Amino acid sequence: MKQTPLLELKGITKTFGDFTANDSINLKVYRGEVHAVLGENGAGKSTLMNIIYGIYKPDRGDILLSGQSVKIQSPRDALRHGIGMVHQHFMLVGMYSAIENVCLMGEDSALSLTNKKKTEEKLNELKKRYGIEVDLHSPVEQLSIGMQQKVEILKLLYTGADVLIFDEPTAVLPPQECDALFDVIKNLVRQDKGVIFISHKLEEVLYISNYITVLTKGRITGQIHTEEADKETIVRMMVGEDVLPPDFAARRAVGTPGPVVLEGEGLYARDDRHVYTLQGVDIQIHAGEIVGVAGVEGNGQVELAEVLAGVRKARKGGRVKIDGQEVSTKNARAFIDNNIAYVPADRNYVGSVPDFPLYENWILRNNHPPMKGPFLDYGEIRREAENAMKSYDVRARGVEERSANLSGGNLQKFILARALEKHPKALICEYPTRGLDIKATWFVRDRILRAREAGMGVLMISGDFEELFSLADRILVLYGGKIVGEVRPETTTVRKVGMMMMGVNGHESD
Amino acid sequence: MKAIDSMRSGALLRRVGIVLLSVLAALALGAVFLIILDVNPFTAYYYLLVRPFSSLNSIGEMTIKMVPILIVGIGVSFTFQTKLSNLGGEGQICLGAIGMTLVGTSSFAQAVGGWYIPVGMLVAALFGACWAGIAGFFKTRFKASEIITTLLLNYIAVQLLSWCVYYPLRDTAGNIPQSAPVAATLPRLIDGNRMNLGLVIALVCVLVYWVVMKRTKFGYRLRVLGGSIKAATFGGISKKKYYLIVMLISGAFAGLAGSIELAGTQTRLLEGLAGSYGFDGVVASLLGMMNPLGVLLSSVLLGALSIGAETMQVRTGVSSLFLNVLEALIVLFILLGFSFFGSGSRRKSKKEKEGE
Amino acid sequence: MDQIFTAAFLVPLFAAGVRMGAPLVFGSVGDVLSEKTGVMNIALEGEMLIAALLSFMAAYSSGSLLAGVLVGGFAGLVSALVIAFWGISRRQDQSVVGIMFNIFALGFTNFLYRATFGVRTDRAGVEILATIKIPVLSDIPYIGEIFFQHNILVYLAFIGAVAVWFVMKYTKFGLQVTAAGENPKAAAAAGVNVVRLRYTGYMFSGFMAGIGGAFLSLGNVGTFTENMTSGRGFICLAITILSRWNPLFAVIAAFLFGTVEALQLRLQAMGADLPYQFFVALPYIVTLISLVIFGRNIRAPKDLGNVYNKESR
Amino acid sequence: MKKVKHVLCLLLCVCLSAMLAACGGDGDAAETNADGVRTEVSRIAILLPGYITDQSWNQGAYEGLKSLEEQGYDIAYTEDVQAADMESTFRSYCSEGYDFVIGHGVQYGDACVRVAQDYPDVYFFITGNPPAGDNLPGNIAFYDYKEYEGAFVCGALAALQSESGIIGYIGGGDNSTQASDKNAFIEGAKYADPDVDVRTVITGTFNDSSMGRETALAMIEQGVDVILQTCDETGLGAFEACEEQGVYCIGYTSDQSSLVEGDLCLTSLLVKVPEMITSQLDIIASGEFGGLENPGLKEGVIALAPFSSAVSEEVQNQVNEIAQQIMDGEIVITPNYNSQG
Repeated sequence: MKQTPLLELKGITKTFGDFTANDSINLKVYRGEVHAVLGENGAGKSTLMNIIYGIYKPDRGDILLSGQSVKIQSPRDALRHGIGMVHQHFMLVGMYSAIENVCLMGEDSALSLTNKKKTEEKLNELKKRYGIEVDLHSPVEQLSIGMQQKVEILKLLYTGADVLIFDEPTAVLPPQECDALFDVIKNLVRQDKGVIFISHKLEEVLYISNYITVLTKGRITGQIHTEEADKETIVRMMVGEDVLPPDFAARRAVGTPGPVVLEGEGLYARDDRHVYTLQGVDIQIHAGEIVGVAGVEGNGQVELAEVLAGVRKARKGGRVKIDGQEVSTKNARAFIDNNIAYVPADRNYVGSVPDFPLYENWILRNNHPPMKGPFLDYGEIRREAENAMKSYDVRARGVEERSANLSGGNLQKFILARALEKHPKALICEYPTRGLDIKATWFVRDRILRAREAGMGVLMISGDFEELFSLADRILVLYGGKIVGEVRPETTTVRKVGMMMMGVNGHESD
Repeated sequence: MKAIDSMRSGALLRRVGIVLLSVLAALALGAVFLIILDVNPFTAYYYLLVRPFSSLNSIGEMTIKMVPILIVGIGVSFTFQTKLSNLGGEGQICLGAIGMTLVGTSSFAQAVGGWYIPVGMLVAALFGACWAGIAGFFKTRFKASEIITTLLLNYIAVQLLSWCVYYPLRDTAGNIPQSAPVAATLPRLIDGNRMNLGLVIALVCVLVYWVVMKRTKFGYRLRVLGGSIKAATFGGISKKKYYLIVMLISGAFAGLAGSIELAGTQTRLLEGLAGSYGFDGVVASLLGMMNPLGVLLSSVLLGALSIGAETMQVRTGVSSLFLNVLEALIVLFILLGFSFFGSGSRRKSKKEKEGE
Repeated sequence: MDQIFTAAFLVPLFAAGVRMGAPLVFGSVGDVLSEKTGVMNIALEGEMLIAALLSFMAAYSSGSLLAGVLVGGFAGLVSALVIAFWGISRRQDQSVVGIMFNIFALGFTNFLYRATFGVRTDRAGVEILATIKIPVLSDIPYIGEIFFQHNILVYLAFIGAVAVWFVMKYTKFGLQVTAAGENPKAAAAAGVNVVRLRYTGYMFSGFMAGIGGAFLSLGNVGTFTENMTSGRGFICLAITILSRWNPLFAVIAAFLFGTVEALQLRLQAMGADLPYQFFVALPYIVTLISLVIFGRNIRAPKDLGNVYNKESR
Repeated sequence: MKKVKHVLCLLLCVCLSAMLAACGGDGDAAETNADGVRTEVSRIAILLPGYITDQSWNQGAYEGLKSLEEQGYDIAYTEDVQAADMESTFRSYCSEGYDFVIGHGVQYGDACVRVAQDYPDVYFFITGNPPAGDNLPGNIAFYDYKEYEGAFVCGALAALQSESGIIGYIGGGDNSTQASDKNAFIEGAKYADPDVDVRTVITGTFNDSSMGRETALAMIEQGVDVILQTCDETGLGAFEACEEQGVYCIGYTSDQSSLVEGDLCLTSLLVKVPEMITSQLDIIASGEFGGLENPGLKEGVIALAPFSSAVSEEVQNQVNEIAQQIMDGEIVITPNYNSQG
């Protein structure tokens, strides 16, 4: 099987200023093989892939295609050389259909007329060959995430890509769609394509790949054939030591939860495109429990969280009650005054103002910051922020640091510290550990559990089953803007929840 | 404004160098134009840049120009803080001047004399605020681009002012389309110098702006809105409400500038009163990067340039429109300078981001 | 006012609307394309003004109107290139750069005109573009007079608008343009050179604005007068929004504006008993109101006005 | 604070660049002064409301100034001086040692009065009527020429020349001169032909030639066949339309017949701006400077340019007679400064 590699990287180095994102990376991808690149967030996986795809220019190093050295200056070059990438955030124009998105590509002259008929025929052929089922005519923004991903793959196959890069493809998918994706990938390698599979999830890498490269802090810390690998070896390659994850499930609450602190009745809401994504949800959150919400992205869970946090209007007469008192969802400040804490999914632009120093971000979502007469008391604000940063182990140069300069983990800790510092009645968090490294993830989970132990009601939206199953006391499953099931993690399985997320077997709770 | 963000960072010395070189480059390019016109650029620049500061009298003249620019600039800075652009300074000045005239020529003003001025200023600010409020309302209610609506409102305001001086506010004595003079003018600060109370008011405006933006919850909220709209929503800050408020505020400032121009300089309402103060205010705000002291200094510069341009025209015959060329070149070169050399901060931030 | 609803009044009114709308069509159709790629051309006013002068100078010195029009277009294109360097390559705020360019253009044209022509007692002028009656079509009653008895540039404005519409709707380039304005990262991933595309769109917009400027000096009056664009560039920006980024609608909106302008002149001449200021302000009021009425729930290109940075995350 | 530092650097730059420019500067020219009643001026400056290239009001003034320059006077001018800049421009001329400063237009009166009090040694001249008020300084002269007399005659000419019986007037719209012109034009037309229909448009701008053209076209559509324009650059566009449509027009300020092809430009309403300015120098020399003058047709400050060949002998005679009657005081025109009817 050892023919010339389809793609070979030799000594790729990329620095941003003084920071080395990739340090002499060597890598070989063969036809008919899935090459997994494994590493935590910030390990340099994305940078490496962007170099292969022509978005970044490497400082040093060569890229060889079938043994020939090539210069890749732009995605256009990459496509011309047969390299295609399925990005984590899909590179699709939302208002275009799959066909139109495909028409964008290709080598023919810009002023040529678009030939949608021909494109459609060819796409249908590809669909059959690789077993991909997808709607070609609707605007892709109306398709599910899994479908959009398939459009991405089709798009690349259409241009004749030989090397396909998948950047964390499963991060956004429910389990069933993951299986479908794996089937597609298997089909691809069967047809002699080369696949680079980027992930930080051990299990799926072990399942799908033939060869594994582990990246840590910009360097390769291990390369191994999958058949020779097991979990422990890989973890050691990643963290350089043996670490055991804490057992969160053991801290599950026993006994009856407290009174209802936050309650929604008949909640409807529109997303930013004015589409009703939340279609009538009733929810009660008790003191001292963690309610997990599962669902495929775009099924209303974000809107649910936002309505309950007071930052999105409930429509069609939906009501939110805090401690039994109704609060108008038009008035975000009332929620803040009633001490409803909120940790949004987007840390950088929602949870903080990127250009603000940390001490100024400290009083975001705070109606009563420390005042001296009519003026803000920045001395006190700094002190509060400093103390919280100490107790939450936020590593930054100080409160003067702009929040944009913090790593994801530190920023999330900062935001969590700010949310919990005032001992809220309820904590609403969206994807609290998405994109965090292992240690930060454990830290955040621990704090969420402590919040529950301190008697707060917690609503936790997550796409991570491990997180939902180990933290939540009960899990609500959202599909199409409605709750289609409520389960207890001790008595169900990931697969069952996954089925519900797909709209199959609704209400069949154990 | 990304351009501005990139300017805020970097070492002091580096930035001094960038601004200095950019201004020099702009002046050098301007000199090419002057040489084509057969004018010695050094002579021209002497009149343009040095002469305005050469005597107390010309400094006084400079303040007359600077005050409206500064006040409009401060008002515009409020909107820029939230990343809105109020380009309607001209129209709002017109409305402010109309408001001041209404009060200043009323029998109330005849009765109380100089004491009408604070009332007039209040009314002027209110008029200006309402005019800008139209754009603000359209923005929040109909999502109409405030850049376009404020520009359109300028044209309408100019005609409104023209109508006022032709018909309802026209001075019955005399055959000139202008209003009657106001009951009293702004007191002067120094005898024999045109510098007037407007300067003090303008400086107070700067102070108010500084305190509000830096020290109050309100200013904090505006800055959050400018930093990230979504973060504002997260923080319970209503975008619509604050967009409207900030448009009202900036309109009020422009209206105030109109009232000072009226009561301090023109003494009566007449066409063309707003001059180029509206756009100069925008330039001052951009050049000063919305920093109170920066806007102040930029306004001084612009006021001086505008007085200097008159002297330059007198002495060298270079049309004062040349000032437009120079002003634009200076701003564009400063932007260019920072885009090339002002990005030192980005690299650093990457390192910090990853190297925890 | 039954005088108004007669063919003798309406036909020349609409013909004048077409004539007065044509320079606006050039400005806004170009801007539509540019905004579709994600760049707003605030500097239209300045580009038109510079082009108006240069086209006149070229026509005056060469004696050829065609050369004048071409130079006008080229002047607009070069102006746009300069602005694009700041706004796209150097990633500066597009509206700031545009505003500054407008200020620059006012001073620059004054300088150049004086430096070239000095102050003269006789008038430096050229013949204006001749009216071309399209055979057959111009004989259609009413319609012929309204649409088919104009100078060449009026026809070109319409042809240009249709061509841009066609290109945007039916070619790959059109797909790429919209993609660059909607989601530049996706466009780049699909192999589109976003920076080059935005340059192209912006320079095309400058070129069109340049022709529009040439229309003012060569099509209307045969000479250059200071600040002769008088805010038309800003009106074009409003028209772009009114048109919802559709070149054909831009033609209609420009026609609407031109007609209102033509109407106010006629109403004044007929002795309507209102202050003239009202009439002069009327087109702006109409534009403002239509922005509010028709501008609701419009969907601007998502990435409009944003700086595209290839390497940003 | 970071921002403060930034601002400091801006300040520094301004100062440095100023100093740099100063190095090359050649210093101040000597300030002029002379005690006692002056009967002589040497340095003349003018503030213009528009551009010197307008072939009209502003260019006339510029030409007057140029002829003075040839006589050895030191001259200067500033164009497009709007209300916001009036006073400071007056002051900068005064402080630069100009001893005769002219505001070319009625709108400069107020600012001039304010400045004149501070510079008693400088002579000022306003080409328009004085602002209301009693205490006008003695060093300002106002020149309220009766332009409307010329407009009256032009109205008569237009009415007589018109075949359709519909004539037009295009104004720029900025000042009382314009309004009185418009009203006198209508009056004159009705005097010559009571049935004549006069169409008037105020464009609201003096420098939008495209607008001028469209205005004229709009009028021509309505049957207008003689047009008087008094709107400088905007008027140039109106000429263009007249030429295109073969319609008669009447020029303004200077003899504009050369701007229109053939004999279409019937005549021009001459305002002898250069003479207005030069004549003041004689008055200064006589020591009688100041106050208000009201010259018109009789004094020759307002006149008509030679008729074109399109005007018949008969009409010429009629028009000349009307002009004569005005000069003799047989026709007295009361100026109506209200722009609306």
